[in-house]
Amino acid sequence: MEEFIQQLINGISLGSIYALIALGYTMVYGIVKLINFAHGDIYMVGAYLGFFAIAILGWPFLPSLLMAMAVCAVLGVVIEKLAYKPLRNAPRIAALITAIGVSLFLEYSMMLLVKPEVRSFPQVLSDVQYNLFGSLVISSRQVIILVVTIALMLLLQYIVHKTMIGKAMRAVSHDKQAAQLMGISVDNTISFTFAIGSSLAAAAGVLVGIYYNAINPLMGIMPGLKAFVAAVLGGIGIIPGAMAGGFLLGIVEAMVSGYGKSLYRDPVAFIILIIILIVKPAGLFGKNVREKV
Amino acid sequence: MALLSVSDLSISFGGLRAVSNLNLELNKNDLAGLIGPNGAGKTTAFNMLTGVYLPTEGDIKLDGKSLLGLKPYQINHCGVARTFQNIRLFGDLSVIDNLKIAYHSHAKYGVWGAICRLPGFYSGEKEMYEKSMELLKIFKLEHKWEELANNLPYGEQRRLEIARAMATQPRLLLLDEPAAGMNPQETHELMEMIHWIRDQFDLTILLIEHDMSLVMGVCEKIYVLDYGQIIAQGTPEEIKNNRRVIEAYLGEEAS
Amino acid sequence: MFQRKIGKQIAILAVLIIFWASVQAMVGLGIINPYYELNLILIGINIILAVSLNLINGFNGQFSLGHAGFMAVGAYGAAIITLKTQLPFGLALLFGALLAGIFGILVGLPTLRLRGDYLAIATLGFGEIIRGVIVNIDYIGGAYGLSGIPKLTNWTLVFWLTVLTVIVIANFVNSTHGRATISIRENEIAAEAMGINTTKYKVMAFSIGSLFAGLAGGLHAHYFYTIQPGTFNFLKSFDILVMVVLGGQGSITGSIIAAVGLTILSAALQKLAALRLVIYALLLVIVMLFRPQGLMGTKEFSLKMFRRKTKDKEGKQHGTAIGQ
Amino acid sequence: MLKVEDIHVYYGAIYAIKGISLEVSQGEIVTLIGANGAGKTTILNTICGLIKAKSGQIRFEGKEITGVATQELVKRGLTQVPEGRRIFANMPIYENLELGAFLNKNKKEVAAEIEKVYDRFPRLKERKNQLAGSLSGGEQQMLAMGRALMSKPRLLLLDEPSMGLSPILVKDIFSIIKELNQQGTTILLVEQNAKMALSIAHRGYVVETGRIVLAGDAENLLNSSEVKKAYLGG
Amino acid sequence: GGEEKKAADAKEIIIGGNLELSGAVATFGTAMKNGAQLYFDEVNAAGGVLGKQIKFEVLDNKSDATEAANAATRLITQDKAVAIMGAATSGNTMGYMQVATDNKVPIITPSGTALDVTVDPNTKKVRDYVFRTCFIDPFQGIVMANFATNDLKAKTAVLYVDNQSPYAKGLAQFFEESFIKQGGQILAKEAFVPEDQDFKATLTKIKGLNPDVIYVPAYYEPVGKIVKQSREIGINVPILGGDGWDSPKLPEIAGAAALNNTFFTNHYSSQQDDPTIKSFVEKYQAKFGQVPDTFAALGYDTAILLVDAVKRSEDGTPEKIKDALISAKEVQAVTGKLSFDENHNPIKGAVILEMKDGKQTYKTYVKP
Ligand SMILES: Nc1ncnc2c1ncn2[C@@H]1O[C@H](COP(=O)(O)OP(=O)(O)OP(=O)(O)O)[C@@H](O)[C@H]1O
Ligand SMILES: Nc1ncnc2c1ncn2[C@@H]1O[C@H](COP(=O)(O)OP(=O)(O)OP(=O)(O)O)[C@@H](O)[C@H]1O
Ligand SMILES: [Mg+2]
Ligand SMILES: [Mg+2]
Repeated sequence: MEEFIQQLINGISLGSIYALIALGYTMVYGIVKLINFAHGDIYMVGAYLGFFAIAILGWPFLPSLLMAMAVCAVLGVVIEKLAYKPLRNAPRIAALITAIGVSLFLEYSMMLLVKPEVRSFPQVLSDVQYNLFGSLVISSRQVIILVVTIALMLLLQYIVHKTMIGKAMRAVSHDKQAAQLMGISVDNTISFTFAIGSSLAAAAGVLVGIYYNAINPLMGIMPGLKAFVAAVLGGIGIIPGAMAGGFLLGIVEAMVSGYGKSLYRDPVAFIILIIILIVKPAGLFGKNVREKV
Repeated sequence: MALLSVSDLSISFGGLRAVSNLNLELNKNDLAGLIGPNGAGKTTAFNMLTGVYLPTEGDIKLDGKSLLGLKPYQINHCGVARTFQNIRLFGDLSVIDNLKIAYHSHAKYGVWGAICRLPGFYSGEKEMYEKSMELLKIFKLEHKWEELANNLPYGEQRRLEIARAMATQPRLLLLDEPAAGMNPQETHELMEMIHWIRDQFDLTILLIEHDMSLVMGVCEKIYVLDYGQIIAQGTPEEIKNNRRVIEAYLGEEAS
Repeated sequence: MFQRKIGKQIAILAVLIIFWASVQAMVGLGIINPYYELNLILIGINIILAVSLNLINGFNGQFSLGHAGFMAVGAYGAAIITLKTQLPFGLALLFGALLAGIFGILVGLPTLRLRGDYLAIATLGFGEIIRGVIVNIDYIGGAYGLSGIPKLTNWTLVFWLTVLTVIVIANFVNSTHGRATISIRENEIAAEAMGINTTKYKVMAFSIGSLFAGLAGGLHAHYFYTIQPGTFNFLKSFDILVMVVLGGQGSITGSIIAAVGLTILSAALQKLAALRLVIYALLLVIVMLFRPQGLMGTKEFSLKMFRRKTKDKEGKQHGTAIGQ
Repeated sequence: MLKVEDIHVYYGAIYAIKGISLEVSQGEIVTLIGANGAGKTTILNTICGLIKAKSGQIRFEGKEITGVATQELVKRGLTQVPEGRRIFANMPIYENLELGAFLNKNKKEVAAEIEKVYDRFPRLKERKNQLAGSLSGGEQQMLAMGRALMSKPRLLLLDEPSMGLSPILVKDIFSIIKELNQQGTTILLVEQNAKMALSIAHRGYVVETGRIVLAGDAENLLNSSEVKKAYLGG
Repeated sequence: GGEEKKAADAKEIIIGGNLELSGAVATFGTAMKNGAQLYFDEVNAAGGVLGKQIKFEVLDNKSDATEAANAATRLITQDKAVAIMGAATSGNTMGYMQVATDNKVPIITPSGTALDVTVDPNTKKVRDYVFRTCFIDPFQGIVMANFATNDLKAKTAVLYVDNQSPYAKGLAQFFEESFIKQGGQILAKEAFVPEDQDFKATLTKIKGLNPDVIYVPAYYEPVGKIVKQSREIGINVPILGGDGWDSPKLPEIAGAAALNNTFFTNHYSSQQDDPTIKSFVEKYQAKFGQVPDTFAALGYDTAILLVDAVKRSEDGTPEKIKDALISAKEVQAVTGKLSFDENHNPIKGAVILEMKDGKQTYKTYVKP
């Protein structure tokens, strides 16, 4: 029982990282309907920016985090303007391929820029291990990431559903021309979306970089993919869904490793994922709205 | 015996009972209209008839055989074809391909015939081509056969949709607002065409329409739906003068 | 009409034979060295992969990201036959392809009710499942992969199998069955209402597509001596997808052009290491920005495109947007 | 109030509007009628900045607005009810209405506007929490009208507002248009239903394949034999 | 035309590099390339070999076996390389070795440790043209198993392996065999993939099993995280590994304290007083600004072996270079004095290093 709870903690902690990355993913998708494959790489760039500030410039944690978020917000907006905006009226798949292109571009220009090797963060956030009920272990960083994830989820949910800019985002996502007729600037709204999404990715990058203490130019690929899976699992475009999807994926992985065979972790996790999708074709939180005929 | 008989058909979306206890009977060769205020449930009724929605209650029988639970394509194979309120053509395909696709269930060759280009393929394709062209002539679209469906003007898209439904060789044709977006001139031509295909192809037609000139001009029998229920049925004359229909749908001073 | 078709077919066949024979001769004379030959073979394999994925993604409009998985099934299926039995190579290839096709049906049936990105994730997951399972089966080499596979694939075989793939898929697509497949992409609800059994045609597109991916896998395995699960990861699926989209979804000739172009590009940039991927990425973005519908859109490349300008209408047959 | 001078519009290679000039004065209802594909929608979209004209000039309240962004025009009091409703399907009715007043930051005013719309279209009030996408065609049209009114436009462009509506609603819609006009909104109305449109309009233009072929007082047009033949069904 | 130009007549001697410069293990390939380049530059500066300069032509194999075959074909047929160095992983080496064999060009993999690389598992015959600079899996696995039983007195162990790496699986297999043979017990075999960040689920399970030691044959990046996270959840038993651990990054990632009580097998110790090692470490640091890891050292050594063989081949043809490699004797290199055994594996001993406060300390030397 105790081990089960420990595994649950492990799963939630792993899942909160997937969720953290998935939040930005799902928000950009929800508004622009673009699977932004470069999201995982912005996360990587964010991690490097944080590394640069903390390890090279010797900045404290918080300013470094904010700087990484701000720079990535700009980066996201620039990428959108250069690579995605011209394709707004093109088939969706074209933008997807461009996103793959942007993703490769970020990975390999970073590889040229910072070399392929791993970097590790100086220890800026103190890490305390708490022992609960004897042998249960939980670390302060796990708690921080979990709290940040939930807080950001709530914040995003609030922005998208309760604020006027959020409503504008949803309007743009549904029909750009009609949104313009409401007086909404489509360009500004989409830029805003990318800015938020990318700064979330950067925050995730810095936090995860510090938590696992190793970053490299290809570090965004797998978490990016897993986060995408998490976002889809929760119902892509749905913000609480991304978080639930991330937690679920993390817990599934932890349980398979802990009780099944870690050798088969990924295949089993994917099988469970596919089964969930077959039962709930629009993801956990997605309503399977039939197109009105 | 009635060709189509709908008994106590109902459907709810969440709390909203969009159609309730709908009863309809169409005999062979009927040309009937289904009218009613916006949101009365007309399109929803069509969707149940064609298997897009599964009714919560009631039954639909075509020639005595229940259509309940069949998939849309199976219902089409039983002889029911339809058009859509929001045009749903195969937009990036040519006009003639739109028809050939509808002929698919009557194709005379199989997958192997296609891949190996057996002689049956060529004769089958030729037959489809000729049949499609015939239909296009009837619908006055033959000169546009190579055009992409999306590039047709609205009125022609509506005609193409009807032609496409005809290509599945139905016994019962359901038309959802066929004259929407047409000007009076075009509407008039459409009326004549509906009449003509009914006679020519021995069809039964049920149509939804808000253009009263068309409904009153072409339908022999009219059902009026309001809040999911039939509030009146009868000949155009009877309907025109029905108080409830005037109140709910036609409005005063209906001339 | 029938007569004219035969004439056209003979002409195409003649062109193909001439092309094949001249390459064969140049290989014999050493004008085409083994490196160029290898790239010719890679081009052929990539064409098979791209055209078969195009059937699923381009013509049927389903978003599959698991093509590398089917390729892996074909590669392992065929390699196991040659390594562990005495059966001839032809049967091994056939076995691999059929196995992949069967997997296509197995994956297709349950997942086809998913749409768009959900289907993409399910197929991607499937590809990863295949890989994850292969890594753990020692009988087929596990993480080491299978090596010592005899080099039975050669230029002639690849060339004619590529031709066969293109013909089969083109013939399928240009038939009533192909149109049924395409109608699902255009508007699934309307297709269903017009009497098209959409499930049947989705599964069909999926299984034919994966069958040929399996064939490509078998050819691949028997050219490169060794196969490893890592080769067939999701990045490989992306590569194939890029070819399809770049060439134009729904254009067979587009896929062919893109497969040829990207294979050559990859070879040309080989010396540049990380820089090569930067260049590749930039090219990808630029091409998509200038031709979002892909190089060919849904059109097919044909000589008619040039003839039309001078001699209108006349030359046209019952050609359609689907192309001939 | 609105002055369009010799605009030419292309869709890629398609030459859709071939030199159109028209004028709408303060307080008027002006209608554009014409067959399918004549270019009516294109004209409206060009006026409100959704499409760029290749050449020509558009002036609104004396100021040049060619090339001005749509959202800017909305701010200046020009908006459109687009063809085919274009409501935000995955949002409830009330959010659609809120978005109509996107530029108005005064919450109280917005709430009051919404109430006004509800009064005009009680059906919308009944369903205010229903997702707009599941409304019937007619209900959606009402929502589209109501949403445009939320920005309190001075010039309202209406693109086929009667399409797909029941006869009773068509009458309603037209009387609403008239009423709006009487309350001071200038209206440019595009209609298939030429008879109805001309009966409430002051002036009209007849568009055919991208050109204006006829213009004049609504009454004259209503009685002109060409119009009768082509657009009034005999 | 130019076809006939034999390597012997060319102005330069072309040595190919078939390395992972992009993709999953780009770090390894890049380090190897640097190491080798360092030595080739030294040789060229000193006048080259056989009176010619060496040109090191490196192609990227994208960490993929197929691309490796592609690159090899190009190096041999286009660039006319007389020998090829690479690839970093056993898998990618196996992907291209047949191309080299068919063309009779010798290849040396700096770090492909799998047995099958040099010996065909079906025929048990040595592959004539394939050599390696590193240990083979059995050697390291057995050495570590012996160390665990004899020095650490371990009775039970858990294997925790990189599931996608043949290297890791090979080491694990031989550790297991040898450990069991000496009376030990393997409690569980667990796996991860190299891209993993979080290992706590499996580690929690391992903790529950309470083994005497944990064997983690893998490369340093995941190892660093595994060691760190093990200690975090309270696993304090010794953790053991192989040469993939050797990197200055390891203590950075894991943290010095967490690494206490860990041991791994290696070719050499950068703390060893050996002058060859010292000068290598210094030169490498001067040129690339970082402490070399195993891969850099193995790349450097591979270059030494190749240059030595070219020198002794006298005419610089692939065939002769191969023969010269076979007869290599006690070539002084960073990772030892190298000779090849009959299976083309280097005969060299291993050191066992213990991590103490972030420093590698020399524990024992095990003779081959
Ligand atoms: N999928 C659905 N989910 C929820 N409500 C629905 C759905 N489909 C239809 N409705 C509701 O059912 C009612 C009937 O809709 P339907 O489309 O059948 O109307 P209609 O009679 O065709 O109207 P119109 O003439 O305007 O097209 C409407 O109130 C609509 O909001
Ligand atoms: N996005 C587009 N791309 C290409 N051509 C277009 C596009 N939109 C409209 N057209 C063409 O421009 C012409 C004018 O179209 P428009 O929609 O303005 O006509 P309309 O008068 O509003 O017709 P309707 O009564 O059907 O709404 C038509 O020939 C149409 O085919
Ligand atoms: Mg309807
Ligand atoms: Mg219009």
